[in-house]
Amino acid sequence: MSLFKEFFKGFYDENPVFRLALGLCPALAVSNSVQNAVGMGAAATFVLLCSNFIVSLIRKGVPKKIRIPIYIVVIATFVTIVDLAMAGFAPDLHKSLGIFVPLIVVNCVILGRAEAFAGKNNVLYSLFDGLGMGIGFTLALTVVGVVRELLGDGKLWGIPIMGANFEPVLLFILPPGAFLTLGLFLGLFNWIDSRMKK
Amino acid sequence: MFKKLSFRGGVHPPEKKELSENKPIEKMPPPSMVIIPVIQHIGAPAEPCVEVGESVKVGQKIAEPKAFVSVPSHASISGTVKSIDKMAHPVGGKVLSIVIEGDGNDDMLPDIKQIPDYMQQSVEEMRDRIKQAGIAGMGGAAFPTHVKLSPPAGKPIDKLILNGAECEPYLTSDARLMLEHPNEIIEGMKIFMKILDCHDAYIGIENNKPEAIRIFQKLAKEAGNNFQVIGLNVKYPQGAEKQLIKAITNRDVPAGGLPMDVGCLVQNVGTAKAVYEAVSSNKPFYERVVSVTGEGIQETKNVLVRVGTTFGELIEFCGGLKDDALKIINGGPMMGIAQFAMDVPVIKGTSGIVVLSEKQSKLPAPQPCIGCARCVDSCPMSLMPNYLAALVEHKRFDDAHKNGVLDCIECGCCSYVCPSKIRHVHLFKFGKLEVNKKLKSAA
Amino acid sequence: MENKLFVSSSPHITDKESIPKIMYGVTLSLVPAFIGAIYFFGIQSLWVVLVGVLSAVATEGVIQKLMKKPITITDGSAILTGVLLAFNVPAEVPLWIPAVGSMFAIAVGKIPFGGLGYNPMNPALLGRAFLLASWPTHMTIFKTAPTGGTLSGIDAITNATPLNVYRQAKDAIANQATLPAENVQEAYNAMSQLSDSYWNLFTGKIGGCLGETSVLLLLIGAVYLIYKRYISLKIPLSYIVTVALLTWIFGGTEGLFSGDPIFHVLSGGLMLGAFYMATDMVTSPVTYKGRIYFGIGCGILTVVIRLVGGYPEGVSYSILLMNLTVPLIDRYTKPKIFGEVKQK
Amino acid sequence: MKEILKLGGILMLITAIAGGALSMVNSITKPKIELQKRLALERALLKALPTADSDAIIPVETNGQKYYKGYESPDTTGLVGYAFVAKGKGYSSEIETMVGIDTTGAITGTSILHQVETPGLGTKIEEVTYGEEKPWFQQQFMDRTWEELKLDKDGGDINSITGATISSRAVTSSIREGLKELENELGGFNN
Amino acid sequence: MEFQNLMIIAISAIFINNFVLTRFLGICPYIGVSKNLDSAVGMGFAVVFVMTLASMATWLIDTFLLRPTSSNIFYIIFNAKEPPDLLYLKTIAFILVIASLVQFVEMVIQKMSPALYRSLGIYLPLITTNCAILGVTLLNLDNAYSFIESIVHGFAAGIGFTLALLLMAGIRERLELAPIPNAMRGIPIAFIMAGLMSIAFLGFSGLKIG
Ligand SMILES: Cc1cc2nc3c(=O)[nH]c(=O)nc-3n(C[C@H](O)[C@H](O)[C@H](O)COP(=O)(O)O)c2cc1C
Ligand SMILES: Cc1cc2nc3c(=O)[nH]c(=O)nc-3n(C[C@H](O)[C@H](O)[C@H](O)COP(=O)(O)O)c2cc1C
Ligand SMILES: Cc1cc2nc3c(=O)[nH]c(=O)nc-3n(C[C@H](O)[C@H](O)[C@H](O)COP(=O)(O)O)c2cc1C
Ligand SMILES: Cc1cc2nc3c(=O)[nH]c(=O)nc-3n(C[C@H](O)[C@H](O)[C@H](O)CO)c2cc1C
Ligand code: SF4
Ligand code: SF4
Ligand code: SF4
Ligand code: SF4
Ligand code: FES
Repeated sequence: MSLFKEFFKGFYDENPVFRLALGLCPALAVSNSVQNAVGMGAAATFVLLCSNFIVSLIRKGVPKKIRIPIYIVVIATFVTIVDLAMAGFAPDLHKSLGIFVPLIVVNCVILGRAEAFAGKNNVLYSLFDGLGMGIGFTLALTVVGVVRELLGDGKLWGIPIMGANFEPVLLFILPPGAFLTLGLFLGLFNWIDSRMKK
Repeated sequence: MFKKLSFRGGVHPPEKKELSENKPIEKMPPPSMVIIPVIQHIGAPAEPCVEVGESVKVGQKIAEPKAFVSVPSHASISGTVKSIDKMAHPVGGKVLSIVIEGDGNDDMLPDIKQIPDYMQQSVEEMRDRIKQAGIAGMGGAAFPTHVKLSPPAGKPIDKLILNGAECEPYLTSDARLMLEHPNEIIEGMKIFMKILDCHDAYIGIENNKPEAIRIFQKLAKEAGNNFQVIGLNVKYPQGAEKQLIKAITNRDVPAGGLPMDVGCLVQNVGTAKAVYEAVSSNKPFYERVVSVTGEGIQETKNVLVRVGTTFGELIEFCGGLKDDALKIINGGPMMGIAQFAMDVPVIKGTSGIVVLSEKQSKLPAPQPCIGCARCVDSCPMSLMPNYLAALVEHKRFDDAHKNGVLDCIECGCCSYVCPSKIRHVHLFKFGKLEVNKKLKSAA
Repeated sequence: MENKLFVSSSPHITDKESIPKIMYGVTLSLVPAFIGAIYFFGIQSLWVVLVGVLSAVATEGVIQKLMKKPITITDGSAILTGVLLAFNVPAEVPLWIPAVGSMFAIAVGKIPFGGLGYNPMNPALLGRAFLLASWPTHMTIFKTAPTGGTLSGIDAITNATPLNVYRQAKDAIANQATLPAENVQEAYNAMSQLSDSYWNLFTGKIGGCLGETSVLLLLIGAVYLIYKRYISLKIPLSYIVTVALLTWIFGGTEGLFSGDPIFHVLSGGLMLGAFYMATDMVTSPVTYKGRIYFGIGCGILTVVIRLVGGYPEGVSYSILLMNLTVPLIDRYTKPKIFGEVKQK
Repeated sequence: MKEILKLGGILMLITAIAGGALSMVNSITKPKIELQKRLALERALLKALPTADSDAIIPVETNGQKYYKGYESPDTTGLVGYAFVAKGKGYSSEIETMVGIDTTGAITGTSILHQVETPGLGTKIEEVTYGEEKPWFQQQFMDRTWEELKLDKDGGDINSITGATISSRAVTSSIREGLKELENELGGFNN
Repeated sequence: MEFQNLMIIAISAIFINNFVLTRFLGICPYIGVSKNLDSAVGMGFAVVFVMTLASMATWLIDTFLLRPTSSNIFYIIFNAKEPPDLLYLKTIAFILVIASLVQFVEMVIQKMSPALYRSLGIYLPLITTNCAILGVTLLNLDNAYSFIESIVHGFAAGIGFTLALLLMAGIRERLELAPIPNAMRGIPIAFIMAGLMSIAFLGFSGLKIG
């Protein structure tokens, strides 16, 4: 039951991007298309899963004082693995995500989960937490990506779907569109939240 | 280059002096009853020294000050003390007041009589007479005059300024006084100069009172070259102390400081006349000139009226209110205080009663500030009223303090010019209260 | 009688200006330029302005209704935003362009910040920047040649804005090594013809956005605004003088001090920007010095963008950029309180 | 002090483990990454010189000039043309284009290697119209020699992309200049 | 020419490709520390400082430890046949370098100038996990900048960050006094504002310097 909860909380209640306002930089930078969003989400989820696993495994043996550097090393290792693998097997994606792949290292969602969850819970829970959070992160990026790609390029997953007469709102794939879309989503979720509380 | 005699900021509201400036001062017969609050000035309240039922004469002291910064009150009609109780006060709230029911005889205290060679009295004697006469500044704030005339040793006064600006719209009591009693004003000025051992005197008069300027110029010639008449730009608040000093002497009174910090003393022309009367004939401050004016009054007048007369009786003397009268202000429309009722008394600081019609009374509801900067441009104290108002509204009193809310002189220029009709002064009064509360609890 | 007295705090009188009066006054002052636009670019100008205004007003009304806030569409500010947005697009754009632009201006640029008075940036210019970034082709193509004239002699490019011509000629002259000789010659010709077109630039018989072309008609409105004290000269003057000085110094093709300041002052959206948009009180500083710095800042950025930027014209972006600095400017130019002694 | 050493030791240990793990991963992915790089270049070269054999495009480097020679058959006989990389400053990036020409100097193919132009504007230099195979903008270059490479805006007849004249010009001009240089280098084309 | 090149790098990093507004690096401190102008100034200084130092340090690491060149220290020390290619360790190496650098700077400042420490100190730890710092070092590497170029780029990126941060802080102090709809208060309105700011910065796009 509660494993279930750990898994699903990341989808909405504790969605890292929309509710916890974590991992905002990648949510802005790589949400200009759904492909990029999903790619980044998958990469981050993999790192999250692995780092949560390792951290919860070694948590008893880690000296408190240097736990953060150790977490960073662990995370950086998995990030590098993702980076290398992506360069080798999905070069186009690797190119369009650019430096945001290595930057997963400092993605606060991952360090945050290591510190707040995996460092305190057992392996199984941590795995579910990591997976749920990762999927939540991916969902958030994808939602933003859908809006931006659809409005800004008239496409979804690279396929034109808005019809020939649609003149894309370029602003949405430009940097300002990222801020505006994410801002409006954050506001929207705040609003829904206050509505539900009522 | 000719230096413009003025200050930064200010506004030009319609003057409306024409309503009453040509009405000679009329003496109102003693009213049937007066209400005399024990505090009509800045400082400590005086304590009643008469009892209910006691009979009093005009000019008799009925409340005694117990502190230095305080002044006595005097009976303004003869009759019996009917009650001593808390009563409505034109500056707000309820204040201990002595009610005298008149006997219609108007019996004067016998020692109110011309003193021969009054200029020969010692400085101490003069100051004491001023204090005993209960004189508080008539320019608005009603600060005890004897206090202002006792500067501490390290702060000599080298410039005396008589304030005849009367920059508030509508009001004409000072203007009439200057036209009808210039000699008494000059004599009062000489008394000030003697007390302060000061040799430079100025009288500042706005250029919209050319007649008064002419009269004083003539007198100035007679008085000698240590007295100058200064014609001031017509701009509100030209009569505000710091702005007047700036315009005439180009000195800046430091923020939070006093005129004496820059060697100046400002006295209202009415105060000068009252001082003359006190020193020359021992006359206590029990009557003053009040302009009763505005679109809501039947007959505008400048009235010499006993302190303590109720607004109602004075207004009745001026023919009563018009049907559409809705707002009665103690003082001018820029700084005066709107009254809830007409049973409040005229006090020492009441320079005018302005009655506004219904159409003029209701102000439009405030809208958001659009940053038009009019308030910033018009603030004579160089504050940022728009920002201060927002800070007070959000209860950020510390920030309001840092941004100078205490320096606001409440002149109302900002609210006057604001197209969004924001009630800055209202907010600042509240803000000052809160800041002072904090300062006190911190001290 | 007694209890009917009305009580409020001082001051008891206020001057007669109000927000609607100011907003409608500014709108009125734009009428000459509006009539000019209809004359120069045809009746389509009317539709563009109408759609801009309706969309701005409708957006504001609908959102306020949805948020259950008081509806303030009658205060005239949304109308003005709509007019100014429409003045900032070419006359022949499809009508959905001003509609969407106004919508963005109000729904993103104004309402989220709390509505009138709280928006940090000029809504109309935000709307324009949004349109420019989203549909650059619609926003930079000027199909209609103005009635009664164009740049004298440059017939081949009747519809290009003077600043576009200037930019292309300047680029061509700068890169003459790599260009065919006849192109370079053409560029030199264009340059000299620009200087011969002052009269057309002044009256507005040139290509450009709907409401920006006629210096004359805009100035007529500006004089009215100054007379009514709705704007002060601090911002427009410091802005225009800065542009004139900098373009004179750096704007030429033959080294320093060879530029043509008159051309630069008369062309593009400078007049519209300096008198009607940089002066938007909500988004400009309130302090005396601050307003001058603001004008100078706008001037510098405009010239930078005109001379080396990615666009031929820089007025909109420079005002938007300076809008961002307003809180800082206000903070650091706060007037010294009367009698205040510098502490520390 | 002892504690610091201990903690440092732990950290070192973990880092070493991480480094070791990574070097393993690296040894697996390295050839793969290099292969990808090679493939990308090869693809671009083949687009530029469609008639050449994929194993017979030979890089040539002379003083300051770098280009490729493409041959018909794997044994490097039957010269079909040349390829080179043209570089031009676009709107927001340096645009690099692989260009192929036949022996007469007429363009046989192009392929953008690198650009970071504005999405939706400058990126249209690579846009493929729905239903087409090849980017329409670059298709205009086919079979042209450098004299014919001029944008409509500059008096030529290559349609520039609306709203992206700068990117269009960057591609066109860089190819023209590159071709001129190559012609000098080769001492003229045979036509 | 060299100077002009550095100018281009600097202007580009500050205005055209502003770290925050167009590259989306350093968003968290940009949103988190922009509520108040004084702390924004502190954070800005700290970031400029650390970015410059980090650019320096990582360039050295990159050139002498990771890159397979003849100046590779391992190559020199171990006399290896071929210089080792350790570039795949860049992420882990850089993040450790930055973390230790921040620690070190913190210690030095604390010793040297307690006053400076008081104003910057609280921001330094925040910087370790700031992607802008790691980002600038990775970009230096991607663009193959020289030592001087890296330093200029790091410094300018910090200035660009600080510029955006200060503008934002000024505006947010003012927004404190605005009746922003409840749902939009805080982070959402900050993002909208960032978007509008980013629109204004489009004005710098395409700037041609030099
Ligand atoms: C606490 C206090 C002390 C004052 N002391 C002096 C004084 O020593 N000398 C003086 O000339 N005025 C003194 N004043 C009077 C002020 O300068 C000023 O005249 C008075 O507040 C009325 O000013 P207004 O009518 O412009 O509001 C004092 C006022 C206050 C409130
Ligand atoms: C805004 C403002 C306007 C004032 N205008 C006048 C004025 O016109 N005439 C005047 O005598 N006092 C005016 N005063 C009061 C003076 O500042 C000063 O207190 C007074 O002249 C001192 O004289 P007094 O003690 O004899 O009253 C004004 C005060 C303020 C704050
Ligand atoms: C946000 C933005 C991005 C732009 N990106 C490009 C670009 O990638 N390539 C380009 O050539 N022009 C770009 N431009 C420049 C303008 O579109 C410019 O007007 C255009 O290059 C001129 O082409 P035109 O003559 O077809 O109008 C951009 C403009 C804006 C506002
Ligand atoms: C002189 C003046 C200039 C104005 N300029 C603009 C403008 O450029 N853009 C705009 O949207 N509103 C403008 N307004 C209207 C108003 O200030 C604007 O709607 C507010 O910015 C919205 O809060 C102007 C108003 C005045 C009085
Ligand atoms: S730096 Fe970390 S905390 Fe900040 S937005 Fe990025 S991922 Fe989140
Ligand atoms: S009414 Fe007020 S403003 Fe007017 S003269 Fe008197 S104190 Fe001055
Ligand atoms: S009331 Fe205060 S803030 Fe307003 S103008 Fe007067 S001094 Fe300035
Ligand atoms: S006058 Fe009113 S609207 Fe204008 S800046 Fe001041 S407070 Fe704001
Ligand atoms: S600063 Fe970029 S992810 Fe936090």
